[in-house]
Amino acid sequence: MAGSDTPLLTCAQVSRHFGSLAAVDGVSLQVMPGEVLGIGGPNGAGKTTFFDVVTGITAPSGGRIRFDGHDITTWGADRICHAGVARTFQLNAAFDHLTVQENVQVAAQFGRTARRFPGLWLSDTTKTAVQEALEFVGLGAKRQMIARDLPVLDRKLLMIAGAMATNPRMIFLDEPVGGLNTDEIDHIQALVRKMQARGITIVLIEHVMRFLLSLSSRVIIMHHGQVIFEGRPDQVAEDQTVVETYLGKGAAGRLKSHFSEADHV
Amino acid sequence: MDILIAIITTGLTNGALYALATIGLSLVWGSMGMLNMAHGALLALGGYAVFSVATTLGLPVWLAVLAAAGAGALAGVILYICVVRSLIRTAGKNFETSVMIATVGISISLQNALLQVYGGQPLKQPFGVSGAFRIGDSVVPWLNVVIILVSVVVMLGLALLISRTRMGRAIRATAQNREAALLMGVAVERTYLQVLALSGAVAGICGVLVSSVTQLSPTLGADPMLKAFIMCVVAGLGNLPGAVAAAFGLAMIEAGVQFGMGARWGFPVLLMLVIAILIWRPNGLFGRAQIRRM
Amino acid sequence: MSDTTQTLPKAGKTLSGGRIDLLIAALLLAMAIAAPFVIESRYMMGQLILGLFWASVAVQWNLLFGYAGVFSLGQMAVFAVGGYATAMLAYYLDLNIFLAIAAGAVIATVFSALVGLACLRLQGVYVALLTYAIAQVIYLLIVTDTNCFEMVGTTCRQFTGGATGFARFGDFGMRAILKGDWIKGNYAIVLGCFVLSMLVSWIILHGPMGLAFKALRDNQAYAVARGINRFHTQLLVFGLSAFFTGMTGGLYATHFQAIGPGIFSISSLLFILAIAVVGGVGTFWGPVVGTIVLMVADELMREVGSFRSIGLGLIIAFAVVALPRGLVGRFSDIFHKHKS
Amino acid sequence: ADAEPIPIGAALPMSGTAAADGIEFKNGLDLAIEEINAVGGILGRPLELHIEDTAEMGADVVSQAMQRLIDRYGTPVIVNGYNYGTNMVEMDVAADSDVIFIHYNTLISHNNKFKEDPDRYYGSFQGDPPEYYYGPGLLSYLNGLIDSGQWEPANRKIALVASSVEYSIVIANAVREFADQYGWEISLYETVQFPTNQWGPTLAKIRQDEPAVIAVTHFLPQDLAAFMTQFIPQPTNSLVYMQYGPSLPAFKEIGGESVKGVVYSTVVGCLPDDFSEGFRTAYREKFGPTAAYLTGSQTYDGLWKWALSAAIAGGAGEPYDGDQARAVSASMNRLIYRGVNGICRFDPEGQSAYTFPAQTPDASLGMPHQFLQHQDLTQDPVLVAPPAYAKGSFILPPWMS
Amino acid sequence: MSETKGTSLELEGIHAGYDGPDVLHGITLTVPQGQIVTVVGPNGHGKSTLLRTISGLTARRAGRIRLGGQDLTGLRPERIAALGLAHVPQGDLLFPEMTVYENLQMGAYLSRDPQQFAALLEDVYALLPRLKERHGQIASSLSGGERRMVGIGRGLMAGARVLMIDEPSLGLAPLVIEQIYEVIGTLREQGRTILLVEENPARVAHLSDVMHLLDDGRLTWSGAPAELLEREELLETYLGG
Ligand SMILES: Nc1ncnc2c1ncn2[C@@H]1O[C@H](COP(=O)(O)OP(=O)(O)OP(=O)(O)O)[C@@H](O)[C@H]1O
Ligand SMILES: Nc1ncnc2c1ncn2[C@@H]1O[C@H](COP(=O)(O)OP(=O)(O)OP(=O)(O)O)[C@@H](O)[C@H]1O
Ligand SMILES: [Mg+2]
Ligand SMILES: [Mg+2]
Repeated sequence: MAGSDTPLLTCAQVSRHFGSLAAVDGVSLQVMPGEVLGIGGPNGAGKTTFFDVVTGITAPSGGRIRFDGHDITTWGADRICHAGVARTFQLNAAFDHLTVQENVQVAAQFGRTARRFPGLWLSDTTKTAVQEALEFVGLGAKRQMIARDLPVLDRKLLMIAGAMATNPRMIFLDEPVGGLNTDEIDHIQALVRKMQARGITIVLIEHVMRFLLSLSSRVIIMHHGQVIFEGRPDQVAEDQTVVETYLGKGAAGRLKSHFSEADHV
Repeated sequence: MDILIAIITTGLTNGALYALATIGLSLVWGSMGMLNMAHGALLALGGYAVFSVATTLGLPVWLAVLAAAGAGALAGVILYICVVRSLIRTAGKNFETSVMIATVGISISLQNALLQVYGGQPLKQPFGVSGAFRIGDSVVPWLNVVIILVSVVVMLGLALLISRTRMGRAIRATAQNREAALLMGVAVERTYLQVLALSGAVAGICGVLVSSVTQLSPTLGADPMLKAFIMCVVAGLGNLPGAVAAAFGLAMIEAGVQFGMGARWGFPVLLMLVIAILIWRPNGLFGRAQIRRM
Repeated sequence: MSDTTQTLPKAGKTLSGGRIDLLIAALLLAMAIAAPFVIESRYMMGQLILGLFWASVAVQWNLLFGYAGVFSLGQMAVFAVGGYATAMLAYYLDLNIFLAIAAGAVIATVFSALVGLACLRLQGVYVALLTYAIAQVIYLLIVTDTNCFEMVGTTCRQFTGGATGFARFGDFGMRAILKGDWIKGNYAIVLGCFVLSMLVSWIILHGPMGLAFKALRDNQAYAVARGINRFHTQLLVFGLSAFFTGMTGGLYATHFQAIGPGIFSISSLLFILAIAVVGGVGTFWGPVVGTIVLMVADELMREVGSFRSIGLGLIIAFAVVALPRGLVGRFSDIFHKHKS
Repeated sequence: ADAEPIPIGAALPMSGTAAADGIEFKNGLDLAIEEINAVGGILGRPLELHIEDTAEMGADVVSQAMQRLIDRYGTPVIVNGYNYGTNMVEMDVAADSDVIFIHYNTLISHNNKFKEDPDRYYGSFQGDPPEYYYGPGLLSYLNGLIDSGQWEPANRKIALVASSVEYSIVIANAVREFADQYGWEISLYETVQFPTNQWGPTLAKIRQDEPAVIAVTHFLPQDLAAFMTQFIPQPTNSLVYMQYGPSLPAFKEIGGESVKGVVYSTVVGCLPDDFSEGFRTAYREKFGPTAAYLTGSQTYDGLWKWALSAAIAGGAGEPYDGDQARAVSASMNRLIYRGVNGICRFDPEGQSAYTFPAQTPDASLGMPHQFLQHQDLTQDPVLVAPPAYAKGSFILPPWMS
Repeated sequence: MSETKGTSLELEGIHAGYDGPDVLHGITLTVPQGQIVTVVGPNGHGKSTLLRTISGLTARRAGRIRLGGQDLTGLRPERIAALGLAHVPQGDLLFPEMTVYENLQMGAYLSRDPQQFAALLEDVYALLPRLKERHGQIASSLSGGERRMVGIGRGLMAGARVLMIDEPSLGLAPLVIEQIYEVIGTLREQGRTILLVEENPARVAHLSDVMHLLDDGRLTWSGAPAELLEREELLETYLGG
């Protein structure tokens, strides 16, 4: 997609082993600025682990990762966050006992730049960033609620708000619509588009194919820790291995008809 | 040689006592997330139960030991009914600290109740084995052998119970996820009750063994309880075999250090070892890092 | 209310929370200032001072555990380090007592930060054991220290004070100024320091630092992923809570003109924990309320003679069972039910 | 009889590790008060006891306990047993409130503190000699045994075993300090945990060392009994000397046969003579056959001596009445009192009781440092020194050659 | 309501909630034996709470629940499970420190029949081969989808007469979803009674006998799946088309 031709993120032969299991097994890929990259693949294919490695949650067992000209392979998660990479989590992580607002304040205060000393009060930048992020996802009215009590959708939105509050250049979304209904999926989809419009580079994992394929400019399918497919969204359902290992006949059929309809329109 | 035997005898005896105290504590901790601070007081209770039954009622000593186990179990049941049951329901995420402090309270009361009833002067524990046998020049008292044997038997029994039986599985499941255990049909409350009763019984027996060496005083459980806490954690929480191994291993080292460097250094060196172990292995010697995926 | 951690849902909390805290603080402070004018008994004044000491230590422990989720059992060791450092500086170097207290606080801070480093990779009860083991090692090395460092009259004394500890290294000088009312002078000093520590704690807990502590407690990996540096924050938590704990230790040593290894004892540690739990872990006023309740209970129990300990134990157990979230937690529950 | 009672205070460890002794100290006071009241009290006013529990006995707890006795009950006198870990802050409480304070902490720090400001601490008395005199006391006793031909040591080595509390360590240090002077060598100095019951490693070291004397200054009777039961199966040719614990009934009860031959000493304790017979009988009758009158006798004597002094001074006075307190203090210093523990005469230098014979050669002017030996287990231990009080003589313990 | 034979699960006027006000406001619903009933509805409106109330995890404040004619009132969750009701909860509630195999073993905790256990295990492994591959792995380290599989597999291991599954498709790959629903269909053939919760009615329409729409703690619509899919305005308002 648009932007420049130097990739924002480059992964070279990245792997992550757990004992004898290679959860991520020599993944190489590049993400261009402004791109939306979709990742799919069977359960346990290593998608989340790949995210974990890139964002510094776990250390890679091998390979190199470069972001924006820096080698971030050995950086910790906090440093990577400060560098401009944010993410959301599959299992809806939150600071359960803090309010919605405090959840976002943490991200805004600590996620933008490295601070040796947290400071005695919230900076003005933080306050505006919190305000903006909450408005961005539409949680403004629930700012005083305790995160633990939020329903699924709001927890997902809260994570997105937190990610946005760190002022990221690149964002990783892990199953942002799992467990949501059609309407809610559309809501998230609109948010992703808004992020894209702000020039944020996006990588997302999703099993809900309609969502994944309609947003992504490029799709990767992983299996057993490796990339088994890379291409345009409309090619996914055509790939024999992908259908066999991941989509199944039914879903593949529905997708094909979806894309052919789209072609006709 | 002589010295080696002295060290081994002390190490094994202390190890057996530590281990027995440890499994009682670890059982409850591992399965309920409850640090039972009254465990030491239950030890004392067991010791005094034997005294009362054997001396006052004049029953034979082996029966008195059963009485100690019974008294411990009963105390466990009462502890469950009066304190733990309601805290599990109401304390939520505060459970661990709340129950710890509540049992501190119980422990203070129980210890001082023993003081009021039996007085503060140390009493002779009627359970005892006299005599000794010789290995070369050195002498090993039979009492130490009995202590080691009894605690090994009790530990083996408990280990089998936990690892091999349905009850054991229920205990482990309850420990890891209460709601899930309920859904699987585990009678969680009964499991808790069983665990506390079991641990109380073990504490009772342990108290008898401990007091056969230290004699009876209301505070006799304090030291074993402290050691048990250390062993329990350093082994990795809830890991029973690990705790037993740690108990024996550390007791041996302690005895060795006491001889080699002087008695003054025994416990401090043991603690420094514990510190080093924890820094090196943050989840204890045999513990597994808890994985928290997000 | 102030206990942002585990209670209350909804409603403009931060605003009214601050105001309620202010109200409570003003009320307590007024009472505390009035006390020496009303109370004649030296014993009662002594108990008030003791209460301030315990409350202060419990407040700082609560900062560690209730807010940052660090289950430290080294609190009394930090307290003791502060007290010992004060005593030793005044004793060996003849340092002015107030300077010694300040230096003691700093030394306690450094000590605690080192402990925090040792605990960096540990969680929950493993932290508890590590901190406890460190405390216990220090205690044991002090009490079993028998090497003569210098001779005092006919007896030898150890560098660490050994099993005896230190005494008569200086006092606040109030006996010289106020004569019979010296204890009121001591009270004023201790109260002043306590108010200062509460104020600083409040500011910390309600600012970004408190936020970072609570975030790390709730979900460590997530907090790091949102940019919080575990290392710095851990040092901060341990250091900050230690500064005032150490300072209290120094004040304690000076007030009683003695500090000995007994202060490491597990029973005083457990008393501190009981204070925090009964008052309400993770609530700002919990430790203060807990101190008042337990000290009053203890006072009443003195009337039952030899059953005192039994009674106190039962009171603690009962309080915890009846109010599993502590007194303050319970109050704020009720308060919020009424509001909603 | 309807005169207003005089409140008597006592801050004692009634719970916790030292509760056993705390209870005996209280018994001693109870008995003394009963007797004093039976003869009409002090100038017609009966005595009434008030106790404060000091549990684990820190400086803070003890000084607050004493302050409470003073403020709440107006006690002109506080008679304590021992509280350890207080650094003698009690003396400041007494001084600040002008009350008489008698205690049995058995600490040289009492004397040192008193010397700092005798005028301020005029009301503080240590009812027994400081632990410091255990050192010269023991060493001169040992040399006496050798000189009189009752014992021929194989060498001149002493193994010292202390436990990690102030009291035990100060005694051990005192022995260490004077050893040279008396011609002894400390070949082993072990500090064990408090409490301790597995003596294996320590005994192994002792066996390697084979000293002529094993001096254990740890004092819990059950631990000392354990020491003996673990020592006896494989003894060394050493005299075993212990501290305090062997005087308690529990020592013999628990240790059985193996304690036979153990020598111990105490600078304060009820003498086994005819004079104290009445006290001993009364004590056992009132508090049961296992009650440790040796402990209770201390506060018992202390209170009696104070009562007599107060009566001489014209009344007990009350807190914050410095003049009367000084009068009582003066008569306490004046009065040489023969109690069930022997002579109590205060040393003006430190206001502790004089010890005999280390401090004064005159048996009528100092409290005897008693050496006792468990000989026939069916009988009470035998007082073997000082000669002026002795009831029998030292016999070689069964394990020695 | 009378004790109709063949009716497996009956709810009558159920009110339930957590600390605060009621979440469920009088739910009445029947799951006849051998049928699949699906509850759909927007997020956070009480679907999970409904299942939790039936299995006894959440306290019921009013109303009655019957299972095969037997009153469940006042029974604790473990008793309800023993009566033959299995619940696959939202968020899985696995035993995190147990292996996959041990989790499945716990699923069959109530049955003491080793043969039945072996047979069920084989079935589950056949349906979810991933679990067989990972049988020795600690549950807490599993991927999101693998957890869901363990949750469902564990529910199946009970061999219960009545099965409740909360969002079976959450986080699963499309292929696996297809297979899961196939199995659910098979279970119905075997006469089991099934209560499902789903976000997307379209996914389960072909399976369900009856569908209920749960909105703000009330059942606002009930009927055949085909009808619901035709009711544009309902889908629009509650489920976002
Ligand atoms: N800490 C760990 N220890 C052992 N195995 C692990 C660990 N973390 C992940 N795995 C395994 O690595 C594999 C990849 O997991 P990952 O979470 O990346 O899968 P995923 O592609 O995100 O799957 P899903 O779509 O189900 O979320 C899985 O089989 C998982 O069980
Ligand atoms: N443990 C709890 N404590 C307090 N409130 C809760 C709890 N669980 C759920 N709630 C509240 O109850 C309401 C219903 O939640 P429930 O989980 O039943 O909804 P749901 O329909 O299953 O939604 P979802 O699609 O998010 O699973 C929500 O408002 C939620 O905030
Ligand atoms: Mg995943
Ligand atoms: Mg739900």
